[in-house]
Amino acid sequence: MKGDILLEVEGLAKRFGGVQAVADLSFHVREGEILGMIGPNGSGKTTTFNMITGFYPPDRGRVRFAGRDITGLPPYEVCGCGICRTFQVAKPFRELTVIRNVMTGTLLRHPDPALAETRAEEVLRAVGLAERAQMQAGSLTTIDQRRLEVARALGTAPRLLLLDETMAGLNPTEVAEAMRLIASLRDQGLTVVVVEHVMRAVMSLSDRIVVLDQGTKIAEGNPREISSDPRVIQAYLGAEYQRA
Amino acid sequence: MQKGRRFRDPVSRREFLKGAAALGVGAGVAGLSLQEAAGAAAKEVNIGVLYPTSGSQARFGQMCVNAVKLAVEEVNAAGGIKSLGGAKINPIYADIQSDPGVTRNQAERLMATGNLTAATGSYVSTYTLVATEVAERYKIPYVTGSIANKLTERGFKFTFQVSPKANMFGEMQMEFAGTLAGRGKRAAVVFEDTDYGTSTSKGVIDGAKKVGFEVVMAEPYTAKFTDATPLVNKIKASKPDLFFPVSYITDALLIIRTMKQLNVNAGIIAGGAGYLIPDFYKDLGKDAEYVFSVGSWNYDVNCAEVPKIAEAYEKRYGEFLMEHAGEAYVMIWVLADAIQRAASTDPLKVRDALAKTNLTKGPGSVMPGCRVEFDETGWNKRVHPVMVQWQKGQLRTVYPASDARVKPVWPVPAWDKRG
Amino acid sequence: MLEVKDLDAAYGEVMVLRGVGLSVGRGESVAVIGANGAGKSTLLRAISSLLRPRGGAILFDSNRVDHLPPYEVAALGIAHVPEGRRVLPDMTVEENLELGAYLPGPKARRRESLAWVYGIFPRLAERRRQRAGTLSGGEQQMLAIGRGLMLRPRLLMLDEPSLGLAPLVVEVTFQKIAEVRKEGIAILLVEQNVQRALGLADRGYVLDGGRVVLEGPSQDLLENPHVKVAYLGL
Amino acid sequence: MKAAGSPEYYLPAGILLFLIVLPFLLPNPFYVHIVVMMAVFVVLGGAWNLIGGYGGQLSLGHAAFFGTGAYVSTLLVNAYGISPWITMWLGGLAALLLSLPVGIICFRLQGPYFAIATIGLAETLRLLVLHFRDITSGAQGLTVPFRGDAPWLLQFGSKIPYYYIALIMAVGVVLITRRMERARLGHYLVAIGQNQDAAEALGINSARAKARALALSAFVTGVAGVFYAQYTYVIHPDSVFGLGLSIQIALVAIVGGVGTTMGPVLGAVIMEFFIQSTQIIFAGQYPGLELMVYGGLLVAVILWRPRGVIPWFARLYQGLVARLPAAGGARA
Amino acid sequence: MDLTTIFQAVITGVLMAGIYALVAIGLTLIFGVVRIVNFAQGEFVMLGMYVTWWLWKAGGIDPYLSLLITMPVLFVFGVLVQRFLFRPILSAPDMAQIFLTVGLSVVLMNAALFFFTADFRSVKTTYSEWALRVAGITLSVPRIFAFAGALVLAGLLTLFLSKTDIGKALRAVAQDREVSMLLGIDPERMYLLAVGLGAALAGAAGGLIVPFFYVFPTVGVVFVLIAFVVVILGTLGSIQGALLASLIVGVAESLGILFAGADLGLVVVFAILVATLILKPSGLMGQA
Repeated sequence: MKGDILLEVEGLAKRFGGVQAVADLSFHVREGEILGMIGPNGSGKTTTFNMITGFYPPDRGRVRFAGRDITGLPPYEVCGCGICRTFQVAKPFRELTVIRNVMTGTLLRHPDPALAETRAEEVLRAVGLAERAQMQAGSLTTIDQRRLEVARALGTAPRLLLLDETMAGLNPTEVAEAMRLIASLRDQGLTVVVVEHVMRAVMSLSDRIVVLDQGTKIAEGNPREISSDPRVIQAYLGAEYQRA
Repeated sequence: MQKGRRFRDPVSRREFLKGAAALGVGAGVAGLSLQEAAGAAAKEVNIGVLYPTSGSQARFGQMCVNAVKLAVEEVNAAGGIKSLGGAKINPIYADIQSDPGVTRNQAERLMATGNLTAATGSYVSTYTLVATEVAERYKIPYVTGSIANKLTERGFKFTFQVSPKANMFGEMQMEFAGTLAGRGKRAAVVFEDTDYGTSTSKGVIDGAKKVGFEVVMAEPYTAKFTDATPLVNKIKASKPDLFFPVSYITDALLIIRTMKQLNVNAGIIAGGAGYLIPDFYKDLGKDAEYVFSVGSWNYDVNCAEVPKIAEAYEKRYGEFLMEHAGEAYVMIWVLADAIQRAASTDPLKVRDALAKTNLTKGPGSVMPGCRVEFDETGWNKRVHPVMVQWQKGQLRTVYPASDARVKPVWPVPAWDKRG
Repeated sequence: MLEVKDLDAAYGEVMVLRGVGLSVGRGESVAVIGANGAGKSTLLRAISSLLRPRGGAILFDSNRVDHLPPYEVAALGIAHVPEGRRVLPDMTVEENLELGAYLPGPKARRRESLAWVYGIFPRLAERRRQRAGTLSGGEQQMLAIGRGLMLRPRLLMLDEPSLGLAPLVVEVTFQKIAEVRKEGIAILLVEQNVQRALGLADRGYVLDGGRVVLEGPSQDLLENPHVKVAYLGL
Repeated sequence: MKAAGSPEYYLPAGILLFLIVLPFLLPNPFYVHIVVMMAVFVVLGGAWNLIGGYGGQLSLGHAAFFGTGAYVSTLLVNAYGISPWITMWLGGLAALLLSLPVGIICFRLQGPYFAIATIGLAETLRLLVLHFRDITSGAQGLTVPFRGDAPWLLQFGSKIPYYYIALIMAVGVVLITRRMERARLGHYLVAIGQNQDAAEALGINSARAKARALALSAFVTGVAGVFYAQYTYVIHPDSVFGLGLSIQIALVAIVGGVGTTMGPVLGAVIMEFFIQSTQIIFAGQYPGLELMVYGGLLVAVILWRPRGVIPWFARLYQGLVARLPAAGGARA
Repeated sequence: MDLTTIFQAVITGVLMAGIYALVAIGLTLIFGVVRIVNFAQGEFVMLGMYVTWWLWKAGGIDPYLSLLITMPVLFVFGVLVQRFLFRPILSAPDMAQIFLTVGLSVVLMNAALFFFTADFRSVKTTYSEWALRVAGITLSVPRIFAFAGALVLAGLLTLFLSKTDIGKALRAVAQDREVSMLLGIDPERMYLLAVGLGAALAGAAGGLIVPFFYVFPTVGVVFVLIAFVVVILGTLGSIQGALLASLIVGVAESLGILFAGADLGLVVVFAILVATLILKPSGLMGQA
């Protein structure tokens, strides 16, 4: 096993109108690992991210990060603690240049704009966006928007990075690139949680995987265990698929 | 409506185009320069006329402008300024849009570019305060009928006030009320929260003690209401014998209507403005009867020329000449007199001539007291307010004795006792 | 009946569909499957004209429909039940259904259609006076489908009807869709639940990265190992 | 290659030089007055732009800050004879203090709710200033006594010194805007304006960033109020706290182009030009005509350039820069 | 302060609420569907008042009867405004939309001044002065009519929105524009309808106000600020909210005048607005 427990989620629950989005969800993330979080559409993954990062207050449950209770903190404070996230639908600051997008992140730790810019350039090099630094974020391709999303998050120098469907809509070559990027982040000592639909990626990247369905955890384990877990196959492909 | 030339201040428009060109933004209006061809005639005396003809005060402003037009035509028809070879008065109108900022701007424009000899106007004291500040700096004499005490108490050399001062109105009302109703009455005072309202009502409240009245209510209100009932309801609860309102137009009308509806039977001794305009009787009809008001002027002022003037105005505009418009009319003649004596279009000379004004006859003298003479501050020391009452559809002066044309009807019959 | 040819579509600068071709025959049911972000919803949005395609053509009864406004596409008999159900939350169940038959043709048969839809979804009849926003997820899905049926469509397009529903509810929903299918209405179903989707459809298309990577009869696709690979990365 | 002789340098320098000599080119003081008012609205529109443009918060209550500055200063000047050069800062500070509760109340609100709440606050302030006439002289307004040429009292016989003060303030606001735009706050505000969720996820306390921008904006607006009171001699609750002023302040930035440094500058020039030309061309004779035309122009500009004229103007300007020859050299 | 006085104030406030509601409902309807905050709504009322006055003056038509003309006239006016002014800027920033309507209000106000002069007009009907007296409380009959008219119109509008297909389509567009298109609804036409109806309601307000109020070019200003407070307090887009909020505002203003002072009635109203928004930033009817 990797290091100490960095993030601990305990009994989290959230209801929207008639829909129980997340019900009594508990899991933890260890320092230095990549945790995959999978589940069919609508199984509560993004809602979980939103509760961890302070966008939704949970109806019940606790979130602890590095020993500190961060349940219900506003998003910017959660980020200040060292958790940064990306969004399922990329939310670049469309009318700004790529470098200014990233500077918005790096300014958190480097209030001096000149320093922040230098740092932003470093981050852009790390994610392979350096040549596009002066482009308008809105005019980037899908993969580059995802890169930007990650770069912006990295700019805040997080200890834990939450990636929400970073690979959706990418073609296989791009997926491979994205996987290399995420792996390199872990190698630099970052802890990462990935919510992902592209199974190939999750399976080969993750140290451990948590599977959600109907807002609850239906399985947890290493990729091999997960891919042979009948509950998982049922959740994804339908009850009779295994037999077919 | 004026016939002939459509625009009457060609000078400033041409000047503006020059200025606009200097600013490098002239292209847009260059096409309009065609209209300025009419040009200024050789002998004209430019007088700036600043009244609010749009915005919330437009009704009063337009009546004043009408009166100015009449006076200017009369002056010019009578041979213009004889000492200047019959030069015509050329009024340059500016709409101050019921806004102090626009007043400032228009005053600047006329005084800087209009080649003015003098200026007049504004009606509302707030605007006049602004305009006279500008006039003082440009050294252009400004004749006004606004009533704020402050106007001529700032040591200004170029401001001339033909009208009574604000404090005199309340004093006059109370003096009259005292003689009318005797001591020990309950007085309710309400006033719209403008300068006019607050300053004239102050005289009422201060004067109440002198005549031994008890002020049972004294409150400002915001004129933009849609229903006077809450206010009148409160007045009713204070059980007054006499009621002193200072109002604009709709509020005046609504207050009286509502008093009738709520059967509030205090004697009404109003503070001018909205109670003295044609719209008041037009709307209220018989319910306007017996309402008293103080005024700075009235169309039955006891001076020889007044009936003729009032008739000319009414014939032309189809409504009577109300107090502020009357003053606006008088002021043009006061200016014409000063320019005649100065025999010059130089504002400084006209100022000096104005300071020496002593009109005892002619249309320039017809303020209450029938005499216009400015003291060293520029105030017409011969003037006093008058008390008027609506009687049979007419506004009649009832006080002071020297000016009274008819006797006041008192006590006023209760609402439910009227025919 | 419906033919999509070489369709390109994009959101802003981001290309979502690249040269997609697809067809649905009269009374046929067709499934489009693929991972999230593959472009399935975009395809349906382009067909119902909510999104103007960048290139290619959409034909319905051999007529071009890709430049019609959405409400005219609906008038042709194409009902689109959008992703996330999108019931009108402040209206009652019945009002939602009535609006489904807003166009003149369907309006003439409204009472009949209402009875028909209530027949298929008795649950909706029970809740007819309830505000749609207060329904459970499964009920909302039924309402959304019912609302689409009120149009008396010749083609019913369903976008992820299983989204966020409990397995039992998904089960029921798909039974209902199967019933609708029996009424002879052509169905274009977008779904990530492969088993369910292909179980219902005659034919299927697999969309990946905005392209059709596989197509064929449902049985073939179900047995095709590539499908499983595309989903589970095995 | 950018040489000092390239149009990119000499054009702005030329414009600045032009602005410095401008009052001496104008035929009479009225035009100086117009450019002073333009400069005042550059300041006001620029200040509004900090929160309204960069922060994306549509305030329709900026007159509250303007009026607070004007009243606090003038009351102090009149009561204690303090120099307006000092009360200028106090007026700005008062406006800044006022902005704190305004921010706390209003930043929870979105879109039209925010706009109308700010109208409500400014109107409340106006009514209270009218009500407490013992302190504020109510509807009488306040007058700055005329002292002739008294530089220490910020009074001058000529308009030219006012022009230079206003010009310095206007240039100051442009510089403040540029500085803020490049500082952390500016980056944050723009990010919030583009996508508040994403900004919060990056550790930005959006409420605090907006409150800071509002405070800065209020301060500048308050200072401008002090200058205006000194320049115009008379202030009145309806004119310095009125909705009309609030709308005009916002309009300057919107017509020019929000969230840009030069937008309010251009907007102030255009708006003031509209106001003056309609007042002059349709002067006085036909009541309502001039404002009708003014309103019509406003509608036309917004229909024509809903995002302000700055993008259009920027293209013109770039075209000009590209076409102008380098100084001293012939066209290449 | 005796009880009758307080009671009179409350009743007066309730009657005023009818007028506020009429102006506010038009405003809230336009916002709910088209998402434009119409700063010219007061001027729409002003137009309605001039039309009513002119019909009375020129044709001797009773103000209540003339609603049958005023409302269609204003409806057409609203349709034209939507088609030629609002539609081109529907996707423009909020700010541009608000200021377009500000510009429109300046034009309308001054067009009225230009064509009708600044004279204060009024319509004198036999019932203008009628009043009911019950237990020491006086109720002005035309105000009761206006209040009743407001209720009837609000009721009719609610019926229209809940019972007719077009009404439902209007609500559908307000709730989800995209879905409404999938159902075969043309949103552009619903926008025309919404602004037309909003203007017609303003016209109706004008017609109902004329018997006891005055017509002048700036009259819209009197109503519009209060109407804004009402729609914001009651949540933009909500008709029930506007009704409830107008009651609160009317009574608060009336009691404010009685207890706080006649110049502070509006301050009390604003205070209530601010207090409500602090507790519920999206107004009384807003989702928390």
